[in-house]
Amino acid sequence: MSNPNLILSISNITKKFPPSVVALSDVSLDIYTGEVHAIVGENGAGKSTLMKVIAGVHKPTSGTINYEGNDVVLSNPIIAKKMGILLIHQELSLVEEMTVAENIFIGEYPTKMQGLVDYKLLYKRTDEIITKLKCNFSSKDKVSHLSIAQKQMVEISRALVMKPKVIIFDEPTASLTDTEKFVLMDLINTLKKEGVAIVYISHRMDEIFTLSDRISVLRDGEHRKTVKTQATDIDEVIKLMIGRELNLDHIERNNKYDKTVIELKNLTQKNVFKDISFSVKQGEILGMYGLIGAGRTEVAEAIFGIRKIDSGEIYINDQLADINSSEKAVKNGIALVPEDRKEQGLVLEMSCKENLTLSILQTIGNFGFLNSDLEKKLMLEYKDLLSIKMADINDKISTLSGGNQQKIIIGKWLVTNPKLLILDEPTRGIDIGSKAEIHNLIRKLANEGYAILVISSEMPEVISLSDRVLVLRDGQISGEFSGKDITEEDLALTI
Amino acid sequence: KDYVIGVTQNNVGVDSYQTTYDIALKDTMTKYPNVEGIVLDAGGNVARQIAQVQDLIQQEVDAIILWPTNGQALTPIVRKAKQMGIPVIITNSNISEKGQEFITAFSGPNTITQGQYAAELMCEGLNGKGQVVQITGQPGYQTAINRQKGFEDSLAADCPGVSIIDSQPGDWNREKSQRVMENFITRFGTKIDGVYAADDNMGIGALNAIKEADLKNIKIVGATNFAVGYDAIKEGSYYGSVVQSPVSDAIAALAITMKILNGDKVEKDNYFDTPKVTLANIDEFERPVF
Amino acid sequence: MRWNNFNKLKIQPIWFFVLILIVFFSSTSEYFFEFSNFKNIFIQTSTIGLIALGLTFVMINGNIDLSVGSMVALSASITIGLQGYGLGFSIFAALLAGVLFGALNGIIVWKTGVDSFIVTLGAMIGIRGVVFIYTEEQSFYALDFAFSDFGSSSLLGIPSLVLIFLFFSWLMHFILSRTIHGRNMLAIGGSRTASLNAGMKIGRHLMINFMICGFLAALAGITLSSQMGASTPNLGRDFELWAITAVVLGGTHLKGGSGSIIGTLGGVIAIGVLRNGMNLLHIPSFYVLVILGVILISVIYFDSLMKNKMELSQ
Amino acid sequence: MYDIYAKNVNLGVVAKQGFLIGFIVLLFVFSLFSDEFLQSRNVMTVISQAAIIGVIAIGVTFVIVGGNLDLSVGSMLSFGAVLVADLHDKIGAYPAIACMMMALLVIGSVNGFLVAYLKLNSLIVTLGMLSVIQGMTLIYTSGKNVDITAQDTSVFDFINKGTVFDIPVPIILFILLGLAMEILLKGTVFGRKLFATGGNPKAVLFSGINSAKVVFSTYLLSAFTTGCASILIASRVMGAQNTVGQGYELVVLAGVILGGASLLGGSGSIIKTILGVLVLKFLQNGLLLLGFQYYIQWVVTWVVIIFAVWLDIAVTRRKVLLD
Ligand SMILES: Nc1ncnc2c1ncn2[C@@H]1O[C@H](COP(=O)(O)OP(=O)(O)OP(=O)(O)O)[C@@H](O)[C@H]1O
Ligand SMILES: Nc1ncnc2c1ncn2[C@@H]1O[C@H](COP(=O)(O)OP(=O)(O)OP(=O)(O)O)[C@@H](O)[C@H]1O
Ligand SMILES: [Mg+2]
Ligand SMILES: [Mg+2]
Repeated sequence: MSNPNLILSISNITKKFPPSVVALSDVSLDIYTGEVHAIVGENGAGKSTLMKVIAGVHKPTSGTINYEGNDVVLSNPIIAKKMGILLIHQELSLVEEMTVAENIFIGEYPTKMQGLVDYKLLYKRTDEIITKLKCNFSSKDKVSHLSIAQKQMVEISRALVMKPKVIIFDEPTASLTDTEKFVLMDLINTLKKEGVAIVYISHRMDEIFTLSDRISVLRDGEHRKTVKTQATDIDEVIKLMIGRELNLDHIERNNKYDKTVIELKNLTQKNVFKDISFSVKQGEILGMYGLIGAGRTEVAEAIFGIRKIDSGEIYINDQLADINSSEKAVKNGIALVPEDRKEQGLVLEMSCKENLTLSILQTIGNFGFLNSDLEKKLMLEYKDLLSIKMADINDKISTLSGGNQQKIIIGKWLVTNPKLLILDEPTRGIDIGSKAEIHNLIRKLANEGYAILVISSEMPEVISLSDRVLVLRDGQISGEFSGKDITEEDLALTI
Repeated sequence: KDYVIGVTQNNVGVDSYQTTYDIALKDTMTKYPNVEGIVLDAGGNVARQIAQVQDLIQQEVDAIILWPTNGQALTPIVRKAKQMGIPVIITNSNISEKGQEFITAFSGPNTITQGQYAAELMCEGLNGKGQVVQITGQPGYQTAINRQKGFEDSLAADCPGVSIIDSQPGDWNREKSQRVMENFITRFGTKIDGVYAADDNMGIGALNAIKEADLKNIKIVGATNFAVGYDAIKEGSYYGSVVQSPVSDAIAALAITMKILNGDKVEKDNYFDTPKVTLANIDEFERPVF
Repeated sequence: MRWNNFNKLKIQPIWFFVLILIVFFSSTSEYFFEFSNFKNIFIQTSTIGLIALGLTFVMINGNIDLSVGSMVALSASITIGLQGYGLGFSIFAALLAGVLFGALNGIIVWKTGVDSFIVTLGAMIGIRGVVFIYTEEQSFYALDFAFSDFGSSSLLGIPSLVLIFLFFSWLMHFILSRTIHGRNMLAIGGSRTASLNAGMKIGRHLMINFMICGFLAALAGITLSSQMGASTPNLGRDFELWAITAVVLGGTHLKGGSGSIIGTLGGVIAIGVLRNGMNLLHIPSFYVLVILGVILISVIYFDSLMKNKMELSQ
Repeated sequence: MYDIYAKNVNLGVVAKQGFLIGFIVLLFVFSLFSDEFLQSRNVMTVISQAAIIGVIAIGVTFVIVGGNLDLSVGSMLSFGAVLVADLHDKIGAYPAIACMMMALLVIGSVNGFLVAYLKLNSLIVTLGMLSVIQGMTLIYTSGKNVDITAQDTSVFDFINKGTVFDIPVPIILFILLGLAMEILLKGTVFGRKLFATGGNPKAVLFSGINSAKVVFSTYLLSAFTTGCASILIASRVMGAQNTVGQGYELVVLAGVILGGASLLGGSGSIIKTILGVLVLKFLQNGLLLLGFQYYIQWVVTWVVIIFAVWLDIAVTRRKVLLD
């Protein structure tokens, strides 16, 4: 082999999931030290599957892996990890009841004497790591008390524990805000300089182009092409990804309604948020922006009836509504696409179809009996509407790729035909094509008269979608902008 | 009050016998104006009973009446009671040989003899020839073991024509016993001439199964005559049983205890009689209250 | 805040109940608040206590062991049954049996993937069968009182059995809180996937905990038989339920992932104090059952109230 | 080989029924050694015996699918049996049944309230209730057995000994209840909500479903089916003992888990539960017919239970083995 920097070379990898899914077919890739190798592709293209093969989680159906010049069989993650291959999973893989430090060092605790955990060293090293990554939590916090972005940072911190030779980041930024994102980019650049080989998966093209040296494109489990980042541009990559030009045209927004759907008056929960007042009109898209921990999710949960408020009122259609349970919220026409997909959105053991209809069970029942024809019809309808990629509507939802899972959750709320649709980080982990589709879908829904509240940590998303933007800081509204001329600077100044 | 008597029962409520005993004991206690009783129940659990005796010793009671859940296991704690100067009266079912030197008296039926009586009844009922199945009590419990041993030994020695074709536990439980009998019937069918059940409660379960299978001429012998058993004997569907009154059991235990507290001399072993009962002599006995 | 401090000390709410119960029984029974009675309580709880210690480990893993009650009977029977070969040998044999049957449970859970509930439910029935085969339904008794004298002996005024129990409590607490094995236990119980991804040898780990649990159940059988100077084949029936109750009262979740020895200790003592107190108060046996149940439920109710409070104050 | 994500192996319908295959193998082996075993008389007897545990297990399956436990069914069975037997002589069969059912439903709703609405740990709650109900039973009867001595026992005789199309009534009841409950579990909105609640209660909350109501209902169901079992048992022995249900909770649970329900909730099926109970009962019966001593039977039960479940797992590869 010519290039001395070649560390990992996979050839002709095929991975099938019985009975019929071919997640990867005949994929070959070379990974070099001191380089950032980006992998891109639509949801379900096989990116995560490929990474799991490399990290020993999945056994390939056929194909070989060559690591540091030797053919290796990575039959489990332990072996891969020992050899220096570390995978930071797309789905969080944390132990909720344990502390940050214990999670970062899981399986690698520093010891004194045989088998005893050296807590002092553990917390010292963790403190070093989290200071380096500018995390705003402490090493002794329980992970269950962290927000999802903070959890993601814990996951990322693991990269600094061992000295791995290959680090794979599977969509690390999906739930991060800009601040943390920059920290991560710095980290990756440092690691790269230290000669680590980095594989980086993301749906955000800006990141891909600022970070990577090389880009490999996967489509439908096949390796399309690997290109040097400098020698290509976004349009080419996208074309390789989706096999056609991406239509990024926005649907025209129009707003012919004037009725206020929901109005919040001085909503307060002690120590979480305070004096939140705003209203959303029919046909309006209200964006809510803020840093992690600003309390946006909490406000959404309060509207949805699953967070007790200490004071304040909610008016629906100008009538005082007492929403003290999610059941009542749904009856009042409120829908919430939650931010934590796995924990709050999905019943992993159930099928796609069953997950989709979970929110409208009551209405599709036939004297209490399930109407499976109707369920099937709905699922197929939404499969087309949202272009959801799945082998069979009766497959367990856990077998779908992350982005497709997210689409099902959005679908789950669209079927209820709500008056107010709250979307908390709706396009997290969704590929660029689908994202455009979802954005247009949101615009279309607004045009049809839905009131929409979009919470997002992605500035461009908030700006391009919203008619009006609220900025939250420390649980209070710190700014409001409307009109077509909202700029990133405006928002940045108020957070 | 002059005396405090601590009692720990085996397992009140598990069957009517123990319950009736418990009620009778408490009733009788109220008839002694100078006595205060502390009546505890071990729920059939040895460890719990040991703890209860410990707790009674802690309270410095004047005497302990003990219905042992197990003959062997209670010996050390009885020894401890003796060392603390508290007399122990064993009731209903005796404790081990080795424990004998630490107890002041025993009062109760002789369960081995009861097994023998049952064997005699069975032999008589089958005219010395036939095949029987046996439904025993809860495995491992002294009364169950003794009644089985008395029955088997006596049959083997005195009635060689009657053989036991199988034994299975009925756990003192009527429904379980009924199930066991149903399975016996499936397996042996008309080969069964007799059933020995270690108490009437289980015997009635067997009778239910026999009636349901429409079998005739099976002789059922039980022990501890229950009211249902008494009625069945009278009706002719149940061959015989052994009369044992929980009321006299309780009264006897308390009487002996009082004697000891009053400083009178008592015998060490005080067996009360448990006569056989069949249709022939049933009118000599009252219908049991349980 | 107040609750916060308690949380830092990792004191489980169950200890408040122990306190409340002690205050209550002290004021209602003259015999309760005495050193000798506390000795009794500790001796009485040491059997369930030892079992509960082992169960805590297994349950933190998210497994369960229902065979502990039968294990107690087996170990007691072996200890007494083999005493002819010397007490040291028979105790060794009993402990070995505990470890081996624990390993058997563990291996089956590991290699077949059968739910531990089923595996150990099977073992609960099967080991009981082994006991009856070995003892031929008989109770065994000790040749002399040397063994039971040990059972009631004391060191520096503290009963030997209590010392054994406290020693193992400390040891188990140490393992859980200080060692890698202990940390892995919480991780595996908390998230199988995360532990797998971190490259832990989960199967082996689970098996070790079943072995520890078997060992402690066997030890409980030995200490119990030393109190009785005898063994009975029915020993230990329904011990598993009470041990599990103690563990759950102590804050260990059935689904695994959290738990502490200090909590378990609290659970064990709460049950012990409750039973002892009711014996001293002369409550009629039928009502004991009702009261016991009601108190159990109230304990878990107040426990949840307190936990909510702690969460809020953070 | 280890593949933690490859859980969803979709085998053919036949291969999925590993447990059924195990069951058939078991029947076959016993029939080799015992001529009586597969005779319809014996089969009927065993199924009638299984009906009591089976009927309870049907209700408990709902509780388990919701991710909770019900250990109080054993005591509830004792209480129900004692109550219905005692009232039978006092107020007649049908009123007795009605009163007993009411009483058990009240108990069930206490369980349900504590677990579903107060969110208390179901193990402790139902273990506590086990104790409370046992105490109540003993207090009610003052610890004595109850015997049915009324002249007219036609209703209970019919339940116990009657037949419809030559099939004993307990079996018919068992089958009908099983079918109805399978439909309730698999074919209704309630059942779907229950599976979701057992699978991920948080997601259910975020779907606008009141899972407390669902969980509450499962305890009513288990109380109801336990009530049915109480009638069966009381009519079978024509009386009741205070401790008749002691230990049933574990046997019932064993049947449910054998049937493949997970204690973690979110999975289970009535048909498979019934199969689980039948395996237990046919095993017991077969060993008895072969004349094994009871303690040998216990050891064999141990082996067979584990083997049966393992077969189920091995054949369907539902679960991935640990490393
Ligand atoms: N365990 C599994 N069983 C069956 N199919 C699976 C399994 N895991 C993944 N798949 C399928 O393999 C395909 C590739 O999935 P993968 O998770 O690799 O996609 P991805 O490129 O990472 O997508 P995303 O960007 O949404 O994360 C998808 O069609 C998915 O449904
Ligand atoms: N488990 C918890 N216990 C106590 N306080 C919490 C907990 N989780 C979050 N908070 C607090 O609530 C506030 C908002 O939390 P959160 O991080 O979810 O906000 P957010 O605006 O939704 O952020 P994002 O959506 O970007 O993750 C913060 O002050 C945070 O400290
Ligand atoms: Mg992915
Ligand atoms: Mg948020």
